[in-house]
Amino acid sequence: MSIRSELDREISVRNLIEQKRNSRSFNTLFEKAVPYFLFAIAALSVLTTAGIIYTLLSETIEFFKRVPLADFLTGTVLKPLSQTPEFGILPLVMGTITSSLIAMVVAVPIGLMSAIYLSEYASVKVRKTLKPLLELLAGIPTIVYGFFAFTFVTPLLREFIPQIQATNILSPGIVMGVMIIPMIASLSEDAMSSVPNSMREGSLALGSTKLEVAVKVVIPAALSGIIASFILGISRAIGETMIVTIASGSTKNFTFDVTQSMQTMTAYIVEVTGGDAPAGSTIYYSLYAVAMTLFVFTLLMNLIARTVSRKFREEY
Amino acid sequence: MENSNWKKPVYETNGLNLWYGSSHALKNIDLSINEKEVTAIIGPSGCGKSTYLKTLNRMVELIPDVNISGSITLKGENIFDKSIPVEMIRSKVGMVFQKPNPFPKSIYENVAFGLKIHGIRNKSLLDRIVEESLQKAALWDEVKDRLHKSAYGLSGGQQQRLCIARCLAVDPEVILMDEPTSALDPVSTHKVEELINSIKNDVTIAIVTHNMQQASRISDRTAFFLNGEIIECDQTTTIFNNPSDPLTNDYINGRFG
Amino acid sequence: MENSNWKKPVYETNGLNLWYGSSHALKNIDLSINEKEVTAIIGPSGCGKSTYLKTLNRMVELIPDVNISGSITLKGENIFDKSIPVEMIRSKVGMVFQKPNPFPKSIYENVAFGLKIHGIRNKSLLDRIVEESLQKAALWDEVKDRLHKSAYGLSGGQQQRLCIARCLAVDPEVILMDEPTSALDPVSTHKVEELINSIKNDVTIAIVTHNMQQASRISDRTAFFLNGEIIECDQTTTIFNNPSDPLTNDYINGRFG
Amino acid sequence: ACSTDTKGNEIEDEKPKGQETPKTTNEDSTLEGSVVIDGSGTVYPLMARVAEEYMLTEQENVSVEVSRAGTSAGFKKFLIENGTDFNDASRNIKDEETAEADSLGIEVKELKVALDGLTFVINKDNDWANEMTPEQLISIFKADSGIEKWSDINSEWPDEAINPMGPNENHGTYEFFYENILNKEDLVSSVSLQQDYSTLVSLVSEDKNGIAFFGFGYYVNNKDKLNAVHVDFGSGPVEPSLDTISEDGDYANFTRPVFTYLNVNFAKEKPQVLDYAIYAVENFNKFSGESGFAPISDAEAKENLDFLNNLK
Amino acid sequence: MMKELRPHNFSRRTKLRLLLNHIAKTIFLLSTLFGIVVLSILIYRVFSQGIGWINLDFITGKLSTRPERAGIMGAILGTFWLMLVVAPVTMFLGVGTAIYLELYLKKGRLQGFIQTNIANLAGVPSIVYGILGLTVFSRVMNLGNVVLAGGLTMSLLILPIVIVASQEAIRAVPNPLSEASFGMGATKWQTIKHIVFPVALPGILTGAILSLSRAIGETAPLVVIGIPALLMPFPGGILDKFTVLPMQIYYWTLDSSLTAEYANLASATIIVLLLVLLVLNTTAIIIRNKFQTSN
Ligand SMILES: Nc1ncnc2c1ncn2[C@@H]1O[C@H](COP(=O)(O)OP(=O)(O)OP(=O)(O)O)[C@@H](O)[C@H]1O
Ligand SMILES: Nc1ncnc2c1ncn2[C@@H]1O[C@H](COP(=O)(O)OP(=O)(O)OP(=O)(O)O)[C@@H](O)[C@H]1O
Ligand SMILES: [Mg+2]
Ligand SMILES: [Mg+2]
Ligand SMILES: O=P([O-])([O-])[O-]
Repeated sequence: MSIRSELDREISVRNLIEQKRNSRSFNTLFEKAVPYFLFAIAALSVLTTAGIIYTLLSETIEFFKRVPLADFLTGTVLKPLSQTPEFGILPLVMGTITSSLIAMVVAVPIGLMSAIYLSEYASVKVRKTLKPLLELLAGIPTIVYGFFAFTFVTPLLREFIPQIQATNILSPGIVMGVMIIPMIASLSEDAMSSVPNSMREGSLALGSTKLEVAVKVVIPAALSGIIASFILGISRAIGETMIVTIASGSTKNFTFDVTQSMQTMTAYIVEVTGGDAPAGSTIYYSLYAVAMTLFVFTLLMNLIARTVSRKFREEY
Repeated sequence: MENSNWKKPVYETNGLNLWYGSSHALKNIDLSINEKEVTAIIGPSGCGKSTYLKTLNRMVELIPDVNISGSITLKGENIFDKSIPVEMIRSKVGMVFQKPNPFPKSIYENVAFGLKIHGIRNKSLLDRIVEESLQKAALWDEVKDRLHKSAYGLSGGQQQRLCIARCLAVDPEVILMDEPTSALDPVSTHKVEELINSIKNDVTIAIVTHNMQQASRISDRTAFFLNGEIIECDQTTTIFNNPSDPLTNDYINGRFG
Repeated sequence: MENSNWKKPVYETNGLNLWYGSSHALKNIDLSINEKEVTAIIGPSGCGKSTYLKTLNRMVELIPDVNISGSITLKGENIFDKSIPVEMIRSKVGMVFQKPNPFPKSIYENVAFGLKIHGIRNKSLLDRIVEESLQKAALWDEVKDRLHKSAYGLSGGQQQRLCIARCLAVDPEVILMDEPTSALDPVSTHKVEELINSIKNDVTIAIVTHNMQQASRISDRTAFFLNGEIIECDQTTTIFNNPSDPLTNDYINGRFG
Repeated sequence: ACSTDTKGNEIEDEKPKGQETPKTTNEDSTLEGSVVIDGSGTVYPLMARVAEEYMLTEQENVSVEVSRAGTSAGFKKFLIENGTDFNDASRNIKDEETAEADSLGIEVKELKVALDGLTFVINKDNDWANEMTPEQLISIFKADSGIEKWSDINSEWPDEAINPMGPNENHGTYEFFYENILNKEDLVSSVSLQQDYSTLVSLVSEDKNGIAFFGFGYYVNNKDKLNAVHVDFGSGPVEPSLDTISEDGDYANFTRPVFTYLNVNFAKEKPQVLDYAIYAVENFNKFSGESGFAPISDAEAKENLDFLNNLK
Repeated sequence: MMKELRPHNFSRRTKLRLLLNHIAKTIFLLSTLFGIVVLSILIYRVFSQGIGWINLDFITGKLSTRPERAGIMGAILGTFWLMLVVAPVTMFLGVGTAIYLELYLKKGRLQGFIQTNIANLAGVPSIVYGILGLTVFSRVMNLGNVVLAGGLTMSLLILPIVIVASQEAIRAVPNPLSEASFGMGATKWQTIKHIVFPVALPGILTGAILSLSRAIGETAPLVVIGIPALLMPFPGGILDKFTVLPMQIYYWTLDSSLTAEYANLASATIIVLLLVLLVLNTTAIIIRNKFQTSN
């Protein structure tokens, strides 16, 4: 390396950098503006929530000017288009809860057992094949599930339950369960995998079988994460729309009979909008009241899930 | 390489080879671990100490792609015998790990864990064994007032002794210890060493350590591993004062590793 | 605590205190780092060596909840002066970290990075500086045929020298090195030490090391930290052969740490 | 008229040429814009069929969009500012809807589209209820009629509960049934009301005890899955068919006209709306049979056409 | 002492334990396979019903009321235009928000508030987004049921997913890299632009593509916004009315009772939709794998 180039550098690089720096006032301005700009973008998500709440609330209030809150919350009859309309939400709540519970009855045991298999039994290779396959299940559009429930599961169920109606709450409930399996499996598996391996080794070294490791050590340690996955699953089932719209009919039944057609809150919204709900009528406002109820339901579920899983994260 | 054993071997290893995939981690190991003795396993990092220890209770098989040849007998029974379930072997052989790993349960439940999985539910029996095990592990006095509190409230040293108590509760033939004090402070280390001394008349111990002073302090016999091979195994005093292999000598004197 | 400086100080630290939240990590530090010398900073783990180094280029401020009092001047200018942007200081002060951290870009782009962010785009100038910097870092011959290949293809030692070349490219006043060889093998360590020796006439170097042999091999002056305080700072030969503080003596002779 | 084949070829021909050469014989061939139609699901198949034909053969730059929210829901979208251009209806416009139109200043023209026979359908396996009187049918659907099982109607029929079903209140069919057949008496509470006709078809085709009512078109298209009840209006059982549901056919008691309501203001403002209205009125009778409707009289069609031509 | 604890004394129990373990393992495996079996049945049914209907005319043809002439080009183009709105909007907003939350906003109340808010938004049912879109975009902004209104609605719907995925990708960028950049005197924005963003990009893209495929399959919000059952012209821009593949499946499922062949059309459309999603997801997986191996 010549002394000449050394000198060159001495002059050029440092000086160049200093020079450039002096001519970069625009850049510093830009640099300062960036956080404000990004803040504005980030604020949009808060704005979306505000937008949802404002939209729902303002029309819901209008609804309650026409239909007393108590009638809405305790009414077991929903006849929006009748000459003597009644707006009790309980049939819809019943439909929603029933379908979600059926979904959970399917998804919780199967999802959890899949999670145990994937996290405790499967070899890396098997896990790497099975998990993406399960995730494919989560990627199937709900409309496809709806089609499946209507054209396959219901006829199949008729083989076992002859009196089942062509639209019923059982079939979409089961199919929603299938749809939720990967969600519960994957979230529970995450929770179980984050239990330190040393815990498993400790237990195995005492002569535990893998079943005992899973049931006595891993599941208790991952419990809050697992429960959070259940709650998120319920929340997902409550909000699911197309499967029930297609396969559970639109009878506003207040019943416990799962072979009957029932309507969920989401399916009611689809029915009432029917393309483009006309503004001004009580039915139109009922849409928002039902949506508000749905929103509150899922919000509660999500908050519970978050609280539970935060507790879980503090454990290690 | 073995010499005069007036004690009965518990473990006998013959021509043991182990591969992680294609990497040959244990090469032709012959080694006996004698009853009611402390056998120390020393050697530089990566020489295969932990691998050997984990082979003794077949924990090494949890790692995918492990291949083993050769034989290991535990009290005369081949541990690789298909008819013996690994769980059986592991319930006879306790293991203590480098980092204390109590379960996220109460102190009591930690010690009772092994008993419960073996179907012991009798409350008073459980109580008795838990107390005895904690006493043997020199932990009873420190924890007797908080038996039903979480084990995570204990210090690192206490947790490690709890892990030892957990092993002792099922009355194992052998306890395998993989650098049980390397994550502990000097005071806790001292306590664990004392504990090892106090139980070694009841149970056979194999301990991996990177601390040569520790090996010389607590062990009866010492095996020196290098690059997956066993270089020398002898009475600890012999290994540290009069090793027969120059490599051992170099290692003991800090010339490598 | 300072003594005879025939060289001009580049950094002067006076009464520096630093808190992480409520924990007092640096206590009343007074220290000069002299021009075109290698200053080694030694001390046991957690004594504040890295913290001090990161304070010198204000990187420590990236950690939330850090509070600093006292003053540090770089060539006479207070580095905490609000009117001087931190980027200005950092562009004059290079930093090399414990683990090599090249960018996931080509070797060329790594070295050119500093120049480009400071607005230098002239291709031939960039080419020249990249070559010179790699040459100074004794890496040119090894990489000249693969300048546009990913830096991740280099060995650890080569990566670390690349990181030094990356610093050198912007022609810094000072290079701060935080245990630059602790993740490297002996051969690479040797090469980096040689490199430090070869550039120390051009640039001021402050190096944190836990390896006392290294400190004595490469540094001109040595500062000994303990519990966030500076115990002693002097010519390296003095510190290692004739320390004035008994604590220094104990540390040098491995009595703690 | 051209055959399907010729039409098929025409489409294939026009594809590569793109939009510059609209293929039509109409003199004002350069219409564009959209025509928005909503309303009756009963009328939808016919209206969509006509709309498609219009776009293929008349005005390819006009987009006729047809939706099917149901008659009542459709009127709510028709009777607003900037509402839909047409609303299909399977019943007459109601007084309050007319009043709403007046208050908004919307001039509404009723255009009769076709005739539809209200058809009662039962399961293929139902071999007892193939013939019924109107009174029996009414008793199945009316509240408090005391009829719950088939055996309540005829003691020889099975002792099993009847599952009555129908379209829900969004539909003109429901209202026609409620107002004209039940004379505004409440429906039995066990009736299962559905938004979608597809659901009703499936329900009945899978339920031996099911019985539902809807437009004849939905029956014709599902003859393989369902049977229609032959109704005995006094002179023997009559099977609903294109012939019997026509104006003076034997099934005429259960026949009703279906309509589309035109927003005349839009027809005046938007040439494509008027153009389409004229085309539709000229062609309803041509396509009605295909969709399961009986044609309206030529006189009625002529009258509508004259009205529209006067708007030009 | 405690000789009764010797394993050979409770070996009958051990046998039971081992048996239980085996049974459980089998049940767990069957559970895992259950979902996959259902998936196979679903796909088999759809394919056997629909594959015969797929041909060039079906793919490139216009919508029609006659099954034998119906094509889905309109729905394909509608899906395409919808994505042309959703992709840039969500990428811009999602990555921007993620950068702000991860790199600018200090941990604290505001950060926790926004984070909770995003998590809750991710759990809001899609139909509620439909109502928001109907009210805000279709009505208040008076866009009606055009691509832009649907696209903005879908963007809001998947925004939380994109944000969270981008945050994870940014968090996965090794700290030493940004430290090195800051150490060179780079400003925050330079560090983001030259180091953090490029390194996080594969992760961000993977997340974005996966959420796009969610948007492609969504039906409920569009049902609320209102898509005509018969719409023949192809959409040519974001201000045109449109239909999308899932809507077409929905309508044809409903129409299947009118004419049975519509069920086959629905199946054929499902096949097309699933293929589109498969292509997207494979792309995402390829990007993810490339990214994982290069690190
Ligand atoms: N899970 C594994 N997969 C592949 N190779 C492994 C695995 N575990 C260990 N090895 C390799 O096997 C050899 C022996 O490892 P082992 O952990 O037994 O060494 P060790 O003597 O316990 O070292 P240390 O003192 O560092 O704990 C090493 O070369 C190591 O890299
Ligand atoms: N980000 C941080 N937040 C809080 N405390 C910290 C942080 N980083 C370091 N500390 C604390 O500050 C003290 C000094 O840490 P520092 O990293 O400077 O030590 P060091 O001398 O570099 O040690 P080592 O040799 O282990 O690198 C330690 O007690 C450490 O725990
Ligand atoms: Mg080891
Ligand atoms: Mg440090
Ligand atoms: O859909 P409707 O014809 O019954 O209104």
